[in-house]
Amino acid sequence: MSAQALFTGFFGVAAVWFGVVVFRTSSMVRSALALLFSQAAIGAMFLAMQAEFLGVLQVMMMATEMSIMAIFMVMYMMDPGGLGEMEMTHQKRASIAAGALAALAAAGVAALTDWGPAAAAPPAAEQTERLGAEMLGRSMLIFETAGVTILTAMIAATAVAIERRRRR
Amino acid sequence: MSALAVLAALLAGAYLVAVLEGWSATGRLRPAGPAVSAAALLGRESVVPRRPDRVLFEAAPLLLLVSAVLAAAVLPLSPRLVVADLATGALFVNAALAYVMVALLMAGWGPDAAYAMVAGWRFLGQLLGYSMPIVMAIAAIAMRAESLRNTEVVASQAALPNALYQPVGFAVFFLAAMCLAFLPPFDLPTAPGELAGGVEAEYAGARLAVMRLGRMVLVVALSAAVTVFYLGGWLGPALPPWAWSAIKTLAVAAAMLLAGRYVPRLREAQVLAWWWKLGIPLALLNIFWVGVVLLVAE
Amino acid sequence: MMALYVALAVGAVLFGVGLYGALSQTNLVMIMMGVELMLGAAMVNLVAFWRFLHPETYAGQMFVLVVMTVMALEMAVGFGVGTARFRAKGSVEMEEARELRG
Amino acid sequence: MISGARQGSPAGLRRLFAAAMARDLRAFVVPGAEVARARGLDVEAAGLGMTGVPRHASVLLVVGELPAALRRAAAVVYAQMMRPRAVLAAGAGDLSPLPGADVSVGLSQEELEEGVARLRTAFARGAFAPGAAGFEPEMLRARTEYACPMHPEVVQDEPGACPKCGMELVSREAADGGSGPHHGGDHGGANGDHGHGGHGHGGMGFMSMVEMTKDLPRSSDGLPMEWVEAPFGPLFPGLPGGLFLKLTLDGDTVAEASPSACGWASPGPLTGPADALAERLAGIDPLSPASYRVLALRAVEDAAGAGADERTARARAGALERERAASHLGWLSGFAYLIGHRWLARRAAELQLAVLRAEPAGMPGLRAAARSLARRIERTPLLARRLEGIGALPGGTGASGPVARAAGVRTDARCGEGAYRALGFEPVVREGGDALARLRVRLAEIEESLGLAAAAGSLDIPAPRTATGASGAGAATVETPRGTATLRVALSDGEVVSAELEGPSARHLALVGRVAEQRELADALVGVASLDLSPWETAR
Repeated sequence: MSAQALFTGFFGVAAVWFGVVVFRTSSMVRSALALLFSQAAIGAMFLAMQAEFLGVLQVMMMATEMSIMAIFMVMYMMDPGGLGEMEMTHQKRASIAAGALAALAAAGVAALTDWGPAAAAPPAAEQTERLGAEMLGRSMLIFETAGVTILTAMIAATAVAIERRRRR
Repeated sequence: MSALAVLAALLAGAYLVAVLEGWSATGRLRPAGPAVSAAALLGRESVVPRRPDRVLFEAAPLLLLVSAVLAAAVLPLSPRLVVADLATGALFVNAALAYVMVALLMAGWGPDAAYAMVAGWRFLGQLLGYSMPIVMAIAAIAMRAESLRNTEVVASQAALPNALYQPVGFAVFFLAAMCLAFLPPFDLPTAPGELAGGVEAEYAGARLAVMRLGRMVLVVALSAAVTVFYLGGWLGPALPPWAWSAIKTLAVAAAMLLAGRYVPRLREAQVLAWWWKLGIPLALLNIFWVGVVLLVAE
Repeated sequence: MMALYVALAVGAVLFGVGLYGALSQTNLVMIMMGVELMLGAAMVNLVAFWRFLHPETYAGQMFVLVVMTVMALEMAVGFGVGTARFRAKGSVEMEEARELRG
Repeated sequence: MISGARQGSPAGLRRLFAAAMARDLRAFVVPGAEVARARGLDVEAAGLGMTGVPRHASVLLVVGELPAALRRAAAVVYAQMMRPRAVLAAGAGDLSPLPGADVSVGLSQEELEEGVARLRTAFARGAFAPGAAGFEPEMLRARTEYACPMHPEVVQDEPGACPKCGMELVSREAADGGSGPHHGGDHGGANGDHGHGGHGHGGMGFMSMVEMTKDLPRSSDGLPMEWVEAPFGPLFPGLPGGLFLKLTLDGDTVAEASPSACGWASPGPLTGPADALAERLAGIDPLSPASYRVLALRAVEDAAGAGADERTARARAGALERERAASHLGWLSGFAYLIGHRWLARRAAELQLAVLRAEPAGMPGLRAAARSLARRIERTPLLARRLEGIGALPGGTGASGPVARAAGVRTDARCGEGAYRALGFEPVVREGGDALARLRVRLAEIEESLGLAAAAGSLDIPAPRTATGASGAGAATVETPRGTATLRVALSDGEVVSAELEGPSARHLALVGRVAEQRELADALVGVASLDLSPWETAR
């Protein structure tokens, strides 16, 4: 068992554990922060898998993203502090079944397939450079599309969210 | 070995910054002040509020300290004096410091008190202002260095420090750093007069000591970041490299703390409006400017 | 090679947890959290495949960036809709979104 | 021994900690730093650090006598302070429900300094005491109460069902005084969003959020959010001590503001021997004693039909103007602390103490200092932007004093007085009616008042015994630093049988809602502070 597998597994377990906490705690802020740390652990997995740029990016983006999620949680939940332990789930059994099934299926596929030999990772600096080349070369169109889509989404979301102008 | 040296330097810097901060708060320079205050805090009891969210309340000061230390770990004091010279170091600094906001959010929500909660959410609003310009400024830095590795960022400034090469980016980053360390006049989350301490109001004793230490380390880390990104890090004549880094870092920290003493605290609405209407366009302009200069230079 | 299997296993479990959350929760924000977890699982698999199978094709990393974008989009639109609905109905509970039922 | 010291024997490391604590004393001043300065005490020069956060303070410094309400609030603050903690009483009388003072001194700088010295030794010795006693005032004892999650107004002491919706009531912790006048808000009343429980386990299965939110008030942006009620004061560091604001926060916007003053429940009996009325009235307001002394003298003289001669009037004008300058400087220091301008807070405090201690000869020098300070403030970056448009009030709102003059209203009781005409007095009037205009009016008045005081040549208040055996009714009006105060007295045979006092702050207190509501929290506080309320003269 290589050190890489060890670290990947460690952070993976952390990610899963925090992911479970998200749905088990009754305090909204806690679950938002649990999701944050779950995503951060995923970023750490990227680092363990030598995808340095992606890892750092993930860790950086999720901090802001999930904190913003936290404030919306507090706004839109009836019991943000989770002091009332009110039931906020439905179709629990079916959901558990579906989740377990999906996990087993994916894991099964992963385990039964023969992936062939593992390749060696390029150095981090080269990765960043090549990723940039990819982004501004072959995948330029995807990149641009993503950018434009984000802009559209920002405008659309704002337009939907703001208060309707009073007729006067 | 170098890790220990950096850690020692970090603590020494934090102490000096604490002395400066004491001056900017009270107007008196007391070299022994921080040590005495620390001992006094450690001696006093530290009662938790009546109904805290215990996990968040306890974790917040530690998270503040850890994120600041992590950010400092990738900043070089000299070509060899750096804990981890990551290939994406410049970005990593910002990634680590993003968790300062998380820590303050926890500290605001944890104690179940109105002042602290308002203060915590206030800082989230402040972050919405500065977080984008700070990344854009770093992007412009990386453009010139053609690398995110901090040592190469410094090496790229041998001819001309970035502070002169891209002054707009320097200004944006400096102010954003003050926002990030919630130093006056951006000290909205700890506003003594408005929120009676804000996120710090419910902490006491050892917990408060950790929080203050984290704050000081944060200021040092940000000053070091300014030094590395814009003031040519260790580059300088005569003196050994680490000395230059130390001098520049302390000078930046002193400038940050000095600025807050003579101006009133800003209104949150103003902070947000200025960052969005002025900061972001200026940061973009800076990127454009650096790009043009690079093209012309070749 | 071991690391690949570990990563894929983690991805599978994360996806399962996320799916459970997305199906079981009644509040819009919590459902979005489930979706975020599933997307995270997808990213883990993408990075694993890129790293251990095709480190030379950077479309893999590009794909991860796109997924991150999608996460941001999902949050922006989701919260926009949520805010509008909360303004109108004072609730983002799915149980109460009768008119959205099929 | 230090009341509420930490348990444990003072040995080893603890001795070091105790020594450090003795050197690093942080004082929470009751009723407030502005009162300490108005009484001529320079707390920091005496070696005490100042803090506005009870949990960071180790010394509770009580300045002067406190009304009962403030003593209770001080007890709550003291209970929040971390041990070891001590009470330092400067000229304070009865302190209950606070524990007795560890060190009590008189109201003078020298005594304060030697009191601090005694406090240091006490800390060094007794910071860790084997048999340390705790302190838990009665009003902080928590009791459980039962409330309906949907109808916050339904609260009762025993469990049961809500009369409105039939839901089972949720038990929660209620701390008496928690929602009451205290600072820090870690008790029931000042909870954040998360002080409110849902219902017990499985009470009624799924619970409708529409039900919960439909009764909530709509905030200005149309979202039905839960509002938080946060107490500010009466010992809030950014506001004058004794002023209690109960702010209902919608996010960080002030939705509702209900002010009240914890000054003297009754300012002692004003009736009694007429020649001693001045003494009694001067004791009401620590922030402007001279004004009230003069007010009483004039009212009695008017009632007795004996007018004051030229010299007396002149001297009284000098005293009034000196107090006006000092009071405005004190307000400036507190205001600067509120808006986070640390240099200005310190500088204004220094000047105020200098003015309070100055002789007539020293006035011109102080006037020059005040002028340079005003010029520097005008040049301060960001200050105008911080204050513009905050707490805006048009003229004719029943306000008087600087608040009215900042709104362009030329109202000043001094205009009609001979002594002032002789000194060539001209009221300061500015346009704008917002916090910035009030700041400018006060800055200009500081300079003018110091000039008038210098011209008057004398700063004492001669009190000729005019009322012996006199009878009749009289009234007098004085322009105090905060506005026009009027006193009506009725004498019979040298005794005050009835006295009716009307101070400016009582009128200004009614304006708090207008300057605070629907503003961001910080702006609301700035607006309230810019009114320069004195809780002492309002409470009745």
